[in-house]
Amino acid sequence: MVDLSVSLAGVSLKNPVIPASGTFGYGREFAECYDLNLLGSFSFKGTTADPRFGNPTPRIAETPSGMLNAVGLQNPGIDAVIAQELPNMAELFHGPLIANIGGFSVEEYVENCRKIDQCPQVGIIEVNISCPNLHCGGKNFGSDPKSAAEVTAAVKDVTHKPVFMKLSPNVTDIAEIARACEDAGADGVSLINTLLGMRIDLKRRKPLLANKTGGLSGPALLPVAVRMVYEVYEAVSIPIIGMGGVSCAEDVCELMLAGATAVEVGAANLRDPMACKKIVEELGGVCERLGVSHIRALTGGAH
Amino acid sequence: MVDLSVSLAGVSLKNPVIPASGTFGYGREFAECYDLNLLGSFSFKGTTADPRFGNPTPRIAETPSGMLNAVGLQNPGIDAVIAQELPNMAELFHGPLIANIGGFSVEEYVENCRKIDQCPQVGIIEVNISCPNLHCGGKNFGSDPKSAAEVTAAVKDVTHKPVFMKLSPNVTDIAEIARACEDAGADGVSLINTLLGMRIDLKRRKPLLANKTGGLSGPALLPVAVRMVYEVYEAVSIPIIGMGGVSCAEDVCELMLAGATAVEVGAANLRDPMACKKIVEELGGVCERLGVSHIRALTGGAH
Amino acid sequence: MIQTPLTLIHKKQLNRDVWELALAGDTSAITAPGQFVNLLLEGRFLRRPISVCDWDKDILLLLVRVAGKGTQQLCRSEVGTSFDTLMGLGNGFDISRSAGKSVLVGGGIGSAPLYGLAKRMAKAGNAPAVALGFNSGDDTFYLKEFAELGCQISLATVDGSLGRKGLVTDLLPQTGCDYGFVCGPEPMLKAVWGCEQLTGGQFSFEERMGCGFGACMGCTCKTRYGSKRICKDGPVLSKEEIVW
Amino acid sequence: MIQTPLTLIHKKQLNRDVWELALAGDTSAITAPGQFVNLLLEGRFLRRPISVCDWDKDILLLLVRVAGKGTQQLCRSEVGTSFDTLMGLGNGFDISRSAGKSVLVGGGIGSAPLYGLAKRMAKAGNAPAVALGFNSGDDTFYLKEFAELGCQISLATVDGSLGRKGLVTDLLPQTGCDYGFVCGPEPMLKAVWGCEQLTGGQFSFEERMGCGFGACMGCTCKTRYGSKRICKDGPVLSKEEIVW
Ligand SMILES: Cc1cc2nc3c(=O)[nH]c(=O)nc-3n(C[C@H](O)[C@H](O)[C@H](O)COP(=O)(O)OP(=O)(O)OC[C@H]3O[C@@H](n4cnc5c(N)ncnc54)[C@H](O)[C@@H]3O)c2cc1C
Ligand SMILES: Cc1cc2nc3c(=O)[nH]c(=O)nc-3n(C[C@H](O)[C@H](O)[C@H](O)COP(=O)(O)OP(=O)(O)OC[C@H]3O[C@@H](n4cnc5c(N)ncnc54)[C@H](O)[C@@H]3O)c2cc1C
Ligand SMILES: Cc1cc2nc3c(=O)[nH]c(=O)nc-3n(C[C@H](O)[C@H](O)[C@H](O)COP(=O)(O)O)c2cc1C
Ligand SMILES: Cc1cc2nc3c(=O)[nH]c(=O)nc-3n(C[C@H](O)[C@H](O)[C@H](O)COP(=O)(O)O)c2cc1C
Ligand code: FES
Ligand code: FES
Repeated sequence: MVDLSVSLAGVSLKNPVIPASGTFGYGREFAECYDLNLLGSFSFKGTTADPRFGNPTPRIAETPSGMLNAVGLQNPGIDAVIAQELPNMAELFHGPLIANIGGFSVEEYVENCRKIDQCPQVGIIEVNISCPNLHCGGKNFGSDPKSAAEVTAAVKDVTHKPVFMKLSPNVTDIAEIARACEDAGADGVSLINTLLGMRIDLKRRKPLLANKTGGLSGPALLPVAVRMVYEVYEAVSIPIIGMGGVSCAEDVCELMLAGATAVEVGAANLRDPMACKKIVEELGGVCERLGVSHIRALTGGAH
Repeated sequence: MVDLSVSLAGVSLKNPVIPASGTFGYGREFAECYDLNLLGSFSFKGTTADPRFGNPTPRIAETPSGMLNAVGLQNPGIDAVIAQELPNMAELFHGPLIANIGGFSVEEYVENCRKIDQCPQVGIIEVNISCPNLHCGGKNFGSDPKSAAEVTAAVKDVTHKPVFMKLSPNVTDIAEIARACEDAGADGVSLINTLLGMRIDLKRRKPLLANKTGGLSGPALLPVAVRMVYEVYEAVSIPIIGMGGVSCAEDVCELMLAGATAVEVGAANLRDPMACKKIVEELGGVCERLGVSHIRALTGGAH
Repeated sequence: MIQTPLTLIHKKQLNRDVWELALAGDTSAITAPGQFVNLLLEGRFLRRPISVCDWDKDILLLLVRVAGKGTQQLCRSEVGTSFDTLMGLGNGFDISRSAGKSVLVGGGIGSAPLYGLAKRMAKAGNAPAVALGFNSGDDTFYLKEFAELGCQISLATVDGSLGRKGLVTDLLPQTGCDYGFVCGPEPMLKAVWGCEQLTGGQFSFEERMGCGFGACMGCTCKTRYGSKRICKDGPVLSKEEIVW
Repeated sequence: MIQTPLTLIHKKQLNRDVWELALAGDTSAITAPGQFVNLLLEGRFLRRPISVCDWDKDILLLLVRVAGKGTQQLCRSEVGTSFDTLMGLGNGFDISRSAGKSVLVGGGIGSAPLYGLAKRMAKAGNAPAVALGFNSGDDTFYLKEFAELGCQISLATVDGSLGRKGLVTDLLPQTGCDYGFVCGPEPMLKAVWGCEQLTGGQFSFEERMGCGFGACMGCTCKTRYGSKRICKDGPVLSKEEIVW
């Protein structure tokens, strides 16, 4: 039997497989398909201070081996999430949850993290400074090391939970941003968020998405994710949650060899609601074929 | 009959379909399959001052809906290209060629362009400041507006041929780089080059490519290319040669609607040597269905 | 919702663009007409949502219009092909909530789910009036099938090549109905929604979907009662909650 | 090179990992044993290069080892499946250039193209000696087929379960040959290349390929006579030009 357990900045997970924020809602739809307790954890939908409808539809477009989304952080707001969704999630999943936190200002990130800090169900805070579907004066906080560090330092001040900064791939040098987060006190980094893309409706001669651009996810993204995790692993010594295009147990191992301690699975859940269950079930066998008895031995193995 | 002709900075092409540099060699292999004169033009393999073997093998890896390459600008050097390859290419293709020029220093770009300027077969110079497979002190000239502008201004000084700067997608803000090139005198921009990626060999626990990272091309790239062409079209008023993931006539139209005046086809040629011929043949029909009688009417149509 | 393989056992071309497909498999998750299934097609990343046209215990009937590459691939599939399917998605039409005299209003391929609805209403002894609109007579399908259920059919075509020349809304007065079950393209839904004659009704919407089962918030619309996911809280919305 | 569809007309499992596939189509582009074809597989971006094992006017024989997902997909394909194929790639072995007494040296699946070579040499009245190496007796294939050509076969297995325990290089002295046609994994090529007994020979190489027909420079290697593309100038290189 392969030992699949991993430890993320002191939080133990029974395995490294974590549904990615925004692709798993609050777990309810998936709990109809399988027992969520077979997962390592799950990262729930990005939460902002106020309730948000998100962007106008269409919000979804297909791409070769992937998809674009421009959901735009639809969520009921942090207070509703804490009051209604968290108790619900805790019933469906008994391990530590990952709270994915959005924001439009440093103050908003801080407020959200202060509130989430009070929630015992949450094991890790994943601070999304990289949502490509929001237009808050152009760039997001993840496209610049200084503002990434600023958010990191500010949220670290108000919580004792491990903080993972979720980074954007839409940058010239992701390692530099990761380093800035580490220097500012981050306990880990999550990468990658979606790559900015667009599809055009030939008949209407307009972008397919009402928001024009959207975030690319799915298998198409995998080689970019592997490269960025590999680069960041060489740049920082805090743990990495890797993601981007994972759709099978081999992909999980590939991101771990590149440097990830745990791996999130996003768009694959939308295509196949059983994706994470299948991945968890196949992971032991893949490790055996690779000759590892503890999956954590894979982390960074390709360096 | 749809009029497929386009004009690129004063150079007329019978249609907008151009095989992309590095995926068409010097045309010889494809000339065995079809008459190259059905193409708009072709961009031949990136040329450096000295002959280059390129990177060690493996140089190629597969990805979902795409591939990585780390060829590393293998070419016989500019003098051999001018002496041997150009006359040969001129026999196979009678229209204006696109000379793709690489370099490791501003001086090298200048020297190469000065030499190419003398070649009547060349209609357009495409200056590749974005090759992701070369490690010349870290970043390439395409990742920073200042050095992009510097190369642009320097090569413009030594040639009267239209100069298209070929941009990298591995940047935070491609529009900013395009603007810098325009301001420095570029006649056009070509985008996008490949996106930096990596695959790992699970059994060997090492990157699959000897060069570790490689450039992602193929359909996976299409939504990123569409987005960047769209962004750059809003930022500059010089013409754009769009590329990235094109594999059918609809994709050509999509990049044109995003803002491209002409479109290069890369990895698709490797998968299917007849790809460009098929695209040219289907293009008229697609235009008819879209209700355009001059294909140039598509350029920028989605804005 | 269940995830189950379905096998194509029959296909028939109904007109230039529309195909009738019968698929065999476990249909137990379907609870109401107007629900849909989400089919995985080899080589495409997202599933394709298609309304249940009709079903019995182990056969599902779909009517598919070739709209793009995915539906083309589906309609070109050979008998025997198996599709990974998410089944029993969405709320579907609620027959019990209709009051007064009901008309089923379909536009183009939107008529497909109305067939299963009409059949169930007919079986309950209440064959509804059916008003169908198409671009042209060449685009119609299932007219005979609706008629065989005992439905009173009225037909409009934009080019006037069959039935009345005009839109489906032009047909409503003559039906004398005051409650509608409506499915079709959005402009048609809006036009029917605006008919004062219908004091109530249920409208089935389309939206681009990421998952089709409520997880991604890709398909959300605003309603009078807050945001709803077309895929999970819809695709059927009732007249009073719809905001345009 | 031609691009042509090939239809799978026969398949047979030869051992746990290796399959014999026969494909029907236009093979006219094949000019020499040791050439390869490049097969497009549904859903994979790059083609898969596979050596020609044997061919006649309209049938191509391949031996395929399941190495990853693509070769698995290929070997699981049903008879009747059609594959878009680039045919007649690479230089192949040049029988005319062999001098003295020749041995065909194969390692694992590398033995596949040697069969077509042996057959043509046998037809020319010159059945060659054949030395084959495998990991184990369970991995062998085509021993009978080689024997039926009249070839003198010697066999080595790493685990000693069949033939001589050891490597294929251990077999060379007993053949008494001085010219080799060699195909197998790179370490084996290198070992055979180092055998002084063989004063000349032709060695078939593998490399990851982007195109397979000379366009991308993905497969280049250094030789004594400059860079060569394995796919176009190879896959067969002669002993004197190889540099490691
Ligand atoms: C609830 C629901 C029920 C439907 N029922 C039917 C039916 O019974 N019969 C039928 O023929 N069609 C039906 N459709 C429309 C059908 O889903 C689309 O025509 C189909 O997805 C188009 O796929 P494509 O690959 O052919 O087109 P493409 O344009 O190539 O598809 C690209 C992407 O856009 C999506 N897309 C394109 N058009 C639509 C659309 N109108 N609605 C939602 N997504 C779209 C596709 O699913 C795919 O993800 C229904 C749609 C919904 C939402
Ligand atoms: C000239 C030549 C002749 C060959 N002849 C045969 C033969 O007759 N029988 C046979 O079974 N195999 C042969 N091979 C090896 C065969 O091409 C690979 O086993 C196959 O490509 C693996 O594909 P996959 O999808 O199963 O593996 P994956 O590892 O999933 O493939 C991923 C990518 O790597 C490439 N790749 C992986 N291994 C190799 C390899 N060894 N050589 C080249 N590319 C590789 C694949 O083509 C694909 O692009 C030959 C290779 C070459 C270059
Ligand atoms: C529909 C959708 C919604 C998403 N919403 C969020 C979000 O709210 N917060 C966040 O940090 N990432 C969000 N993401 C990004 C994913 O968490 C993940 O980083 C990305 O999709 C790459 O992984 P994948 O290729 O496995 O999907 C979303 C992705 C998708 C597809
Ligand atoms: C094998 C290979 C070699 C390439 N060599 C070059 C090159 O020499 N110069 C250059 O500017 N771009 C080069 N490129 C990039 C392509 O020209 C093109 O920008 C990129 O592949 C995106 O287009 P595609 O997705 O259609 O392939 C190369 C691409 C490939 C796949
Ligand atoms: S499509 Fe995902 S929530 Fe409706
Ligand atoms: S694989 Fe493209 S040149 Fe050999």
